[in-house]
Parts: sequence; structure tokens; C-alpha cells
Amino acid sequence: MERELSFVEAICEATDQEMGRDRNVVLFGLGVDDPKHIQGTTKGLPEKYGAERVFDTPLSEDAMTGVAVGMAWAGLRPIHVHIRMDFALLAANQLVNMAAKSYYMFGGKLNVPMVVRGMIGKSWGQGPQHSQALYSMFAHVPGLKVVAPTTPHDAKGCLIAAIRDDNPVLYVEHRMLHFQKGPVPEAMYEVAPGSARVTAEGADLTMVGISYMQLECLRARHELAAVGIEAEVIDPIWLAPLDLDTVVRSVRKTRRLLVVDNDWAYCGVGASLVAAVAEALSGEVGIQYRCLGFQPTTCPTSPTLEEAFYPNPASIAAGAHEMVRGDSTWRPPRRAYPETISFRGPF
Amino acid sequence: MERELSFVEAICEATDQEMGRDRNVVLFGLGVDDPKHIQGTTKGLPEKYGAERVFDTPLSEDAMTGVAVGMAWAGLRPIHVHIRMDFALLAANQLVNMAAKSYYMFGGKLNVPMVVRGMIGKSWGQGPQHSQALYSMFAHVPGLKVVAPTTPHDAKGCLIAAIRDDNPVLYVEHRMLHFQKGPVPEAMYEVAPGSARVTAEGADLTMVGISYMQLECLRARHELAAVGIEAEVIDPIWLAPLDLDTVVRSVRKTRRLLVVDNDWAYCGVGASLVAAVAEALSGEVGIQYRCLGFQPTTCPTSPTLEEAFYPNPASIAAGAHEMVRGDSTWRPPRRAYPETISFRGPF
Amino acid sequence: MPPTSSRESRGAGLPARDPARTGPPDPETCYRLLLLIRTVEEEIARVYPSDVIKSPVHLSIGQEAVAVAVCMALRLEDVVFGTYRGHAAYLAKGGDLDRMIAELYGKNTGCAGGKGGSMHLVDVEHGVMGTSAVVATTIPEALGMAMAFQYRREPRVVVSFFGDGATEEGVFFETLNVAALRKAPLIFLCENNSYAIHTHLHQRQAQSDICRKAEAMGVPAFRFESDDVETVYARIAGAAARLRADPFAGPCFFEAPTCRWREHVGPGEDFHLGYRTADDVRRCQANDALKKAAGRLTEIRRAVIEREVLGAVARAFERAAAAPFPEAGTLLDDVYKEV
Amino acid sequence: MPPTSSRESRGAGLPARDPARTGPPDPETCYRLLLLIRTVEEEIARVYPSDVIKSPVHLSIGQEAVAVAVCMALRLEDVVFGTYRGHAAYLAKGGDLDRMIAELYGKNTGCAGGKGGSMHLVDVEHGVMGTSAVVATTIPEALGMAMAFQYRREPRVVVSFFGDGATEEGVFFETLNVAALRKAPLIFLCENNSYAIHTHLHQRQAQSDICRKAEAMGVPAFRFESDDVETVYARIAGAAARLRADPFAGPCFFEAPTCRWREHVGPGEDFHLGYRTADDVRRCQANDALKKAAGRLTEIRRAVIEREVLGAVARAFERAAAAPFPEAGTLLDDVYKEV
Ligand SMILES: Cc1ncc(C[n+]2csc(CCOP(=O)(O)OP(=O)(O)O)c2C)c(N)n1
Ligand SMILES: Cc1ncc(C[n+]2csc(CCOP(=O)(O)OP(=O)(O)O)c2C)c(N)n1
Ligand SMILES: [Mg+2]
Ligand SMILES: [Mg+2]
Repeated sequence: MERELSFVEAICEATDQEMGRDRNVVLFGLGVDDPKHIQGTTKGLPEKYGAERVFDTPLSEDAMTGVAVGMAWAGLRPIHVHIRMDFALLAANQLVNMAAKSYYMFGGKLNVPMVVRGMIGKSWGQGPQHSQALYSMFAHVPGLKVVAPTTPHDAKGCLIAAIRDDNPVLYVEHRMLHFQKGPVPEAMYEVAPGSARVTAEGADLTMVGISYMQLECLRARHELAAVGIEAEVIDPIWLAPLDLDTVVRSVRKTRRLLVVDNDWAYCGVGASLVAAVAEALSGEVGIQYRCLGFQPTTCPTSPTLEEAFYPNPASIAAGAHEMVRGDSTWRPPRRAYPETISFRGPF
Repeated sequence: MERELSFVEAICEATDQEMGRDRNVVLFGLGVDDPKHIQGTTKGLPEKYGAERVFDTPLSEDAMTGVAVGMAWAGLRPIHVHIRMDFALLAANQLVNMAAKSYYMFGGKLNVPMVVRGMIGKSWGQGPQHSQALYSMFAHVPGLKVVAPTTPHDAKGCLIAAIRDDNPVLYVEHRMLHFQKGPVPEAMYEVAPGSARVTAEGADLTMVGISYMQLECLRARHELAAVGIEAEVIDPIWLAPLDLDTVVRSVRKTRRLLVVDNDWAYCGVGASLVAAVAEALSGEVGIQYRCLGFQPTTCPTSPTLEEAFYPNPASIAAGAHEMVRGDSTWRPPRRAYPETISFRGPF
Repeated sequence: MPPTSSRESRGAGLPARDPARTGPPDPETCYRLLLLIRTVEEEIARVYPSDVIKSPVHLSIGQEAVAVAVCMALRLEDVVFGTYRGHAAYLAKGGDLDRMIAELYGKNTGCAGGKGGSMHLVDVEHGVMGTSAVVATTIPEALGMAMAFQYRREPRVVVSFFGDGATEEGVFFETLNVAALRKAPLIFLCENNSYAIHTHLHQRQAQSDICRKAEAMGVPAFRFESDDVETVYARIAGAAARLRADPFAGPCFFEAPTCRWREHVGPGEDFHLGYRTADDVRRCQANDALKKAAGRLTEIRRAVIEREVLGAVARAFERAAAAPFPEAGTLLDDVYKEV
Repeated sequence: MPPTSSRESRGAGLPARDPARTGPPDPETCYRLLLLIRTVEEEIARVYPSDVIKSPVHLSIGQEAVAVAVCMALRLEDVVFGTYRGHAAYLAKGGDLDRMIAELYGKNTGCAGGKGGSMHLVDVEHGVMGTSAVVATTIPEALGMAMAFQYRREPRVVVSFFGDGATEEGVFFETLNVAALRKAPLIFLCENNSYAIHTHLHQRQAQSDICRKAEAMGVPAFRFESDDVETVYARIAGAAARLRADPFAGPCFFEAPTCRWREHVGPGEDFHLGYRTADDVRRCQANDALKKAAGRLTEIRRAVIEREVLGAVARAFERAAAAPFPEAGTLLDDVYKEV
């Protein structure tokens, strides 16, 4: 029997193991040593590694990001935690102008082995400023890497890979994924860039689900299977650099690509994926493309609006159905999913 | 005979006319009242409108962006100038979390009529932190509008439209376009969203050139014409919201789309354009897509590297040629273009 | 500005009394407002477990006095900027009760049409500007509005409320400097409850005299010893009068000690977390401004006000519960303002 | 920290003398460094119009003394962080001359392989960390490195150089607070030349005593009356010794007055712009540290040093001119560090 951990426990274990292995790994951010220990992802670490290695910070995201860069230049491997991705905007200058560029602009002299953990909020009225994904903005910038694991297995493997990476990595956690449980090996292992995963096979269309949308795509796949459509589902895992080949291979087979992004589509990872596949398969006959993402608006707080804001298994399945069968009226039955049921605020 | 102005003069005139028309328009930013008056774009304005309406600021981009939002809530129409787009990163939190969202998150109660002028540097070793375009990062965010005029005519019309817009607008100026001259009507006029322009007609492929790449595409078109290829060139002008129809119409005709972005391609406006057209023309037979942009790295300072970093008329023409003729070896003759010759640092 | 010691310059430029407005605050209004806020928030806490409010709430139970004292010294046309912990300032400034509760319920009768929730309250007609969930983000907005009033020579005062945690963010310092440079008609008001979430001020600020920081930026500062309504009211009324009289009088900074009785976010208490004790809070509760205000009224007047307030609150919750949710079809309304 | 007046606490915690290192700075080294920097920058200015340097240059002609005095008090293993106006700190700390000039020429023998240019100098072996073009951006990096040294108990000191303009950016305040909280072995060094581009400090800062701001953040601060090399050297040597002795001794802040003789960016003078007069600068020139340092040496020693420096500079420019440009094919090297 494989051991099961939650996504949260997987993050905590990866951090613990890496801190145990490498004294250069330090962990800080608002609330990391707090009684709520960042949803449990830092549980036990302050006690185990002490206040020099695990520490809370003032409300100073900009400076603390520069601090992480400076530590990384000195050979440490800092992990900087933002309980909301939205706050990373305060650090945009340091991330984009310093962290992303330093290895290149200093001619390979100063690299930046740092990890920025950013959490995407959803549900329970997280609202405009506590729900953003923003990873597309950072994936845009050469020099930064971006990873968005979707299973506890990858949560651990990607975090270990990110910590060991000699470059700045934005590690994207979706709060709704925090609840997931799954098999996680006890040993240390890396899930490195270049490892997009086919999470379900199928011949009728390719669905790429990013971050939490991976889960929603797998659910949509069930609905589609019920009406005889076989969707292939791919989890890109790393968003920068992107493993394009796995997707191109699949689309060459299925002739249909539906990317479901967990971010706004415009100038997003999802749209870039569509563009890159369209370019790679340029001139091929009759391939269908579609990209879903957040609706092009600020995330509203009210539940009725919030529900309409996000792609969901039903809207994904309907979109896929239309691509395969040309029928835009079909909808799967309504269902509620466990984490949306069990999840209660405030957070 | 139509009157000619430079791009810089067109910006200055638009600002002057709008300030003359509407007492709510105020102008600030580092150096706006400086003896170099932001390349001339603010020349004469401090004297004419006084220090309450035209003022320099401390080095505090974050706060000054919030100040602009607050002024806009109060009914003023601030213009905030960044001599480098790169510095807008310091204002990312205010732009994305406040300016973009306030109209929506306050239920339509507080709109934000403000303009942020950001300049893209190029050439003369602007280097890593003085050459970024970054408009794709902001175009990603619903609630912000983004415009990147390429002619003196549009520089004036778009700035007037941006100032009169009731929403936050990022007005993108490319430093190499500052040198261009062209016909500019004296009267006030708006070049509003939805007005992508076909700048040259052709049947063989569609080239969309964004910001300075519009100029480079027109040059590439000459090279292509010399070998019998007729490129249609489109200037999208507004990047958010984007006028997709004009592009789709053209690609439906030419069956080939080459977008040349003045930004990194990944998660950029250019890639999104390709994706949107591929989606709109889904399933149509044999359309070719391609997106060029900055090379996926930090902009280097050394001239030999800098030259390789940007798409240029030769590389654009070569790319287009390959799409039309399938021949990837052809290159147009080498030429130097006026603004790269006449331009000398430092800036 | 001549260099003066931190102590000496405290309060410099702030007249102690404004002849027009420094009488004691009207005890009935004061009690009504304190009671209103307390009742509303206790009702929020009561209904919260039933999930009718599907959004994070940051209660200011225990912190009402500062908002009430400050807002009583303001006029309708004056403006306040608050934070995600903004219920008290919203109500004290006269924000519409029904629309606030409807907003928390996510209903389309809410002050932001349900799009904002508890953290993004707004009531422009009553001078409550939109509140924000990202700490310190409305501080420069407040300055922008003050500069607009100054520019138009409108005798209106802006108050920027924020917590002690906000005074660690860079934008706080940037804004103070610009406010002082532009001599903007702005009152900075730091509600110092000693904590940012669960971390004490002393663990976050090496030099934790916040007034000293304000003064170093060129903004005269004054620290209240307590959140006593009369004292706070008198000072703020004086400062507001000064700013109304001269739009170039320049900003001032006040720090008021206060105490959050409940958990950082959510309806409960949080003594089990161990970062502070129940006794810490009990000491504050002994000085409850609401109780003191009640003591200043006759039993009869108190009963009248209580009936009135309780009725209004009950009605607001009922109306909010009964109101419709926004239609999904309105999702894309108000992304942009177009004519 | 007990509240003390701004004046009283200035310099608190900073011993005036370090027995080991506060002797007068070696006059030959001092002259050599000052002359080297001056000569290099004058040569840059001379060749600039010929376009061999295709990149913005921010000269520190006139400002050399502070960098020299500070860096003479440092050891090889100590580290400095500078700005786009970073030639002086780079050379004073011992950064490689040939690689610096090659960098300005955009050659692949440059310290950043031509990828950085004048604004992004780096020489890790000599403790010159990468400089940055965005004002104030290396201030927190300096703190991060100091925290790393502290964590590893390495007796190394970090100096963060920045201009007066940088002290307006929010990150400056955030960094000072965290440095003080963490008691990091870090020296903040503000080179106050009174201007940010063409705007005077007094137009930018309402309260323009920068030391007072540092102290308000909890960092003891000291303002030098002049950029006199011996005074600056002695103080910095003392502070550095203290930080080496105890990695938890805590940061300190110094402000040194200085004067930029040339235009903000580029090789020329800028009196025609009208924001300051030639007389303003001439007054500074009368106190030129280079001249004073020359006066401390015999004519013979001076001549030897001059020959040496001029030769080294000439060779550096020749080598830079002769070196190859990077191949276009290396454009995508070093975007990521991969094993
Ligand atoms: C920029 C930013 N960083 C972090 C957070 C997370 N956060 C929410 S409230 C809070 C504490 C703020 O404390 P304070 O300003 O004292 O206000 P209080 O909650 O005590 O009223 C923090 C850190 C945030 N919302 N915004
Ligand atoms: C964040 C940021 N804003 C604006 C600029 C434009 N800029 C370049 S140098 C400079 C002045 C900085 O003054 P100071 O810190 O005193 O340094 P000095 O140039 O006097 O050495 C400004 C405003 C910039 N580079 N970075
Ligand atoms: Mg607090
Ligand atoms: Mg300066």
C-alpha cells in the first residue's frame, strides 16, 4: 500500500527533508511560524529548525524579496512564502528586475536559487484581491521558472526540484488543491521541468488543465466519457519552461486542443500554449483550438457570480463536447465536488 | 499640405490640448518639469499650467500610482509618467490590485480615469532593466486598457482617447518611435479602441506589428515586395481591448498570420493574438501561424547581442518568406534604418 | 522644517482646540454609533456559522471607539478610507447599513452589488471610499483624494485609517513624504491594536514608536494614550477644522491604541492560539467604550436608542437575507466604465 | 530600544575608534585609488563621443572620496553593493579594471561578458556585487547577503551604497526595519549628492534629514560633515570591526555629503540646464579629495603612482578596444543556470 499524504503535508515534508539535507535552505514569509503555520505547510518547522532558519517577517514583501535574492547570491536557498499570490505584485520589481535577470545580466556570475511560494485563493468569497493566479505575468519573464503542481505527489517532487534549482522558481499552490490526498513516496525525488504528464488517455480531444483546472478537466472527462467522448488529459506541471512536445504529440493524434487555464486567458499560459501548438502544427488540416480561463473580469465575491467566473467541469465538458460533436447545447448533469462542499471559510 | 509633427510633439500637443480643455487633467511623474521635459513630451506645460497641475515627484512610484487612483476617484484625470516602462513594476500592486479592479469591486461606484505613460527603451545599450515592454503583463489584467500607438497621428489621437477614457489606460511609448514624424491634424480627435488599422494591403500573408515592430514590419514588407510577396500589415494600436475582427478578416483572406510582438512572446499579446485567431478559424484548412518577439532572455547590453535580441526587418521578412515560399534560407539585403543611425546615447 | 527632537515636535502644528467643534461629542450619537457597530458585528458573528455570509470577515469588535470618535468629528462631505477591517469606519461615517449587510450576503442590493463583500465596502454618498484587502493599499489613494480637494480648494478633509501592520509597507513611507511635500489636507490615522494577524508589533518593528516614523517623514504626529472617545474626538475635530480652513495646512498623523477582541479573521475568539491571552483582552474589555458611553445616558434614552439600533440591525439582516443574488448574467457588468 | 531624541541617538552603538583599524588610511593606497577612479572616468568621458561605449554611463567624478574611504576600511572578503553610478565603488573595492572597461565596451571579456554594461558591474571575487539600474533595488539584496553571513557566522561586512534619491523608495524603509530587527552585519551608506537627476533633495523630501529617518527605523545613524577620507575611513573601520566581532551587532547608517561634478548621465557638464550653477560645483572642486591626497605624498611617489595608474588605465582601454564582441550565438547563454 502506498502512503497517502495531503497536498499540504507533501509540501511540509518536502521542505522538511530539504532543510534537513541542506543547511542553506531557509524559510520565511508572513506567518510561517504562526500558530496556523500556513495551512499546515510549515508545521513543526520553526521548532525543528529554529528562528534563524524559519522566520516571520514584517509586512514588507518588496524588501523581503530582495533579501531572498541577496541570500541566494550568498549561496543560501531561501523559500519565501506569500499566503496569497496577489501579494507577489508588491514584489514584482524585485522578481522581474532582479531575480529573473541577475544570472544573465551579471554574465553568469550571480545566480538566484530561490523559491517563491504563492497561493491562489478560490471560493468562499475570496474576492477581487485574494483570488488571483498571476502566474502568467511571471511566466512571461525569461529567467523565472514557474511550476504549478496539482497532486500531492507532484507537490512534493516539484518543491524539491524547485529548491534544488539554481534559478528563481515561482511555486504556485492552489488553495483548493491543498485538500487533495494522494500517494506520496517517503523518499526524496524531483519532478523537474520537461515532465508534462498525460493524466488520462483518449483519442477524441486533448485537454490541458493548468493548476486546479487539472482536477476540473479530469472531472469533465468523466462527464464526457458518459456520452462516449474520450478525452486525453495533460497536466503541464511546469509552466515555465513548458514541455510543449507532450502536448503537440497528443494534439497531432486527437486534432483538438482545449486548454483550460486557471488564470485569465489573455496573455496567459493557456493562450500561449494554443499559439505554440498552432505554430508547431501550422498548415495541418482542420485542427480545432480553444482556450478557457477565468472570465475576463475581476473575480467577484458573491457566490452566484463567483461560480460563473470560473471554468468548471460542466462548462469544460460542454466546451469539449461542442468541439467534438459540434453541438453547443449539451450540458452534463449538475454535481457538487468534495472540496467545494467540505471547504468553509474564513481563510 | 498636412502639418507634420514628431511623435514627441504629438504627445505634447495632445496633453496641452486636453489640459486646456479640462481642468481635471493633471500631469506628474519623475522629471515632468525637468529641463529635459521627458524627451520634450512635457515641454512648456509646467510654465503654462503651473506647479499644481504639472509636478515632479519623489522616487516613489508605488505611492504616486495610488495617488493617481485616489485623484481619479475624486474626479481628476491624472497622467502619471514613467520614463521607463521597467519602473511600472514598482507600481504593479496599485495598478493591478487597485486601478484595474476598483470600478468592478466597488460595484461600479468608483471608476479610475487615469493614464500611465510608460516608455520602452531600445538601443544604445539600454540593457536589462531599461528596455522592457511589459505591456503584456498589464494587458493580462481585466480592468486595465493598454494602447501602443506607432505614428504621430495615433500618438495624439490615442493619448486624447486615453485621457478621456473613464478607465485606467497604460499608454505605451517606444523610444525609437519618438523620433518619427508624420501628419498630425491640429484639431482634437480620438483614436479609440476597436480601431485596428490595415496599414498596407496584401494577399500573401498577414503581418501584425505591435508597437515599434509595426515600423519593422512595414520595412520587412518592402523587402518582401522586392521578391514578389505581398504582405498585408495591421497595426492593432489598442492592445487591450484588442480589435480581433480586423485581424481575423485579414487572415481569412491571406491564410497566413505572422505576429511580431515588441515584447517576449510567451504569455504575450502576440501569442494571444495567434491563439485567438486560431480559435476563431478553428478547423479551417491549412492556416499557418507564427509569432516573433524578443528572444526569450533578458535584454543584453552589448550591441552585437542586442541586435540579435530583437526581431528586425530582415528576420521578419525571412520568417514571412518561409511561411509563404517554404524556403528558410532567403534573407533580404542588410540595411540600416534612420532612427538607429541618428540615435545616440546617453538616454 | 527646523530639526526638533522627536518628543518636542509631536503634535506640532496641531492646535489643541478648535473653537467650532471641540465641545464634547454628542453622547447620544456616540452611543448610537458604538452600539450600532457592536450589534452589527455581533450579529455577523452569530449568523456566520450558518454560511449566509460566504466571505472572510474581519471584525472590529472592541475597536469601535476610534472610528466613532474620528467620524463624529467629520462632516458628510469629508471622506474616510479604511481597510478590510472596515465595518466600523463605514458605519461610523454614516455608510448605509442595509447595503452593507446585503454586501456581506453577496446580494445585488449590496453597496458594491455583491461584487466586493466585507473587504470592499463603499458608500461614496456618505464619504466612505472603497476599502481594500491588500494591506496599506488605500493610504496613497487617500492622499490622491486629499490632493484633489486641495487642488479644487474644497474645504474637505480626508482621513486614512490603517492598522499598525500597514506602517511596515514601503508605500506608507512614500505616501507620508509626498503628503508632507504637497501639504495635503489629510489625516493619517493608525489604529494600533498591536498585532498583524498573530504577530506583535515588537516582533515586526525594530523601533516601534510609529509616531516617530511619521515625524521623520515630515508629518507632525500625536499618540493618544487611550481610545477615549472624547479625547480623540477633540483632537481630530481640531485638526479637521485646521485643514478645512486652509487646504495647504498640511497633513497630520495620529496613532490610537486599540484592542481587537476577536480573532484576526472570522467570528470567534482566538486565545487557544497562544499568541496572546484572554487576560490581555479582558483588560481592554474593562475599558469598553460602549459601556462608558452607555453610562453617560439615562436609562430611558438608552432604551430608546437600543430599540432603534436593534431594530435597524435586525431589519438589515432580514432584508439582506431576502434580497436576490446577482444574476450570473451580470458577471461582466462594470469591468469598464463606458459612456 | 528606549526612545531617545534624534540628535542624542545619532551614532549610538557605533564606537568612534576601532583599535585595530582606525589609524589613518595609507596615503599611497588612497591616492592610487582616487586617481585610478578619476582617470578611468575622465577617460570614459573622453572616448564617449566616439561611440565606443554604447551604453549609458553615470560618472562619479567628484564623488570618489566616499567610496575610497569606505572600501579602504574593508577587507577582500567584505562585500559592497552599489548602483548604476557604481564605477567608484567597483574600483575602490578592488574590482578588475580591465574587465570593467571591457564591460563598458560591450566586449565578452567584460566582467559581465558584455551583457550588463556600465550599470551592471560585478566582481564577485573582489566582493563587488552586481549593481542595478533601478534605484534602490540592491538595498535589500545587501541585507540578504548580510543575513547569510550572519547565519553562517562569517565575520564579513556588507556595505550598501545608494544615493539620496534611493531614500524615497519604500523598499529603503522596509529594508532598514528588517535589518534592525535581524541585527544584520550591514552598513548602509548614503552618498548624498543633493540631487536625483535634476531635482534637489529639498524638493523631494519634506523632512530631509535622512539620518533621522534611519533612526526612526531603528538603525543608528551618523552624518559626516564632509567626505574627508580620513574621517570617513576611521568611522567605517570602527563600524566594520564591530560587525566582524559580532555578527549580531546590528546595522548602522552613514550619510556622506558629496558632489557630482558632471551631468547625471553622460560625459559632460550640465550647468546650462539651470538646475544648479557652475559655482555650486566649483565650491566642491575646491575641496577635491584627490588634490588633498596628492598633497600628502612626495612628488616622486606621486609620479610613480601616476605613471602606474595612467599606464594601467590606458592598457585597459586598449585591451577593451581590441577584445572581441560576444558572438550573437551566445545570446541565449546564461538565461538559466543548469547543471
Ligand atoms: C500586502 C499584504 N500583505 C499581507 C497581507 C496578509 N494580511 C492580512 S491582514 C494582515 C495584518 C495587518 O495588520 P494591521 O495592519 O495591523 O491591521 P489589523 O488586521 O490589525 O487591523 C496581514 C499580514 C495582506 N492582506 N496584504
Ligand atoms: C525606481 C526608479 N525610478 C526612477 C529611476 C530614474 N532615475 C535614474 S537615476 C535617478 C536619480 C537617483 O538619485 P540618487 O539616488 O540620489 O542617485 P544619484 O544619481 O544622485 O547618484 C532616477 C530618478 C530609476 N532608475 N529607478
Ligand atoms: Mg494591527
Ligand atoms: Mg543623488
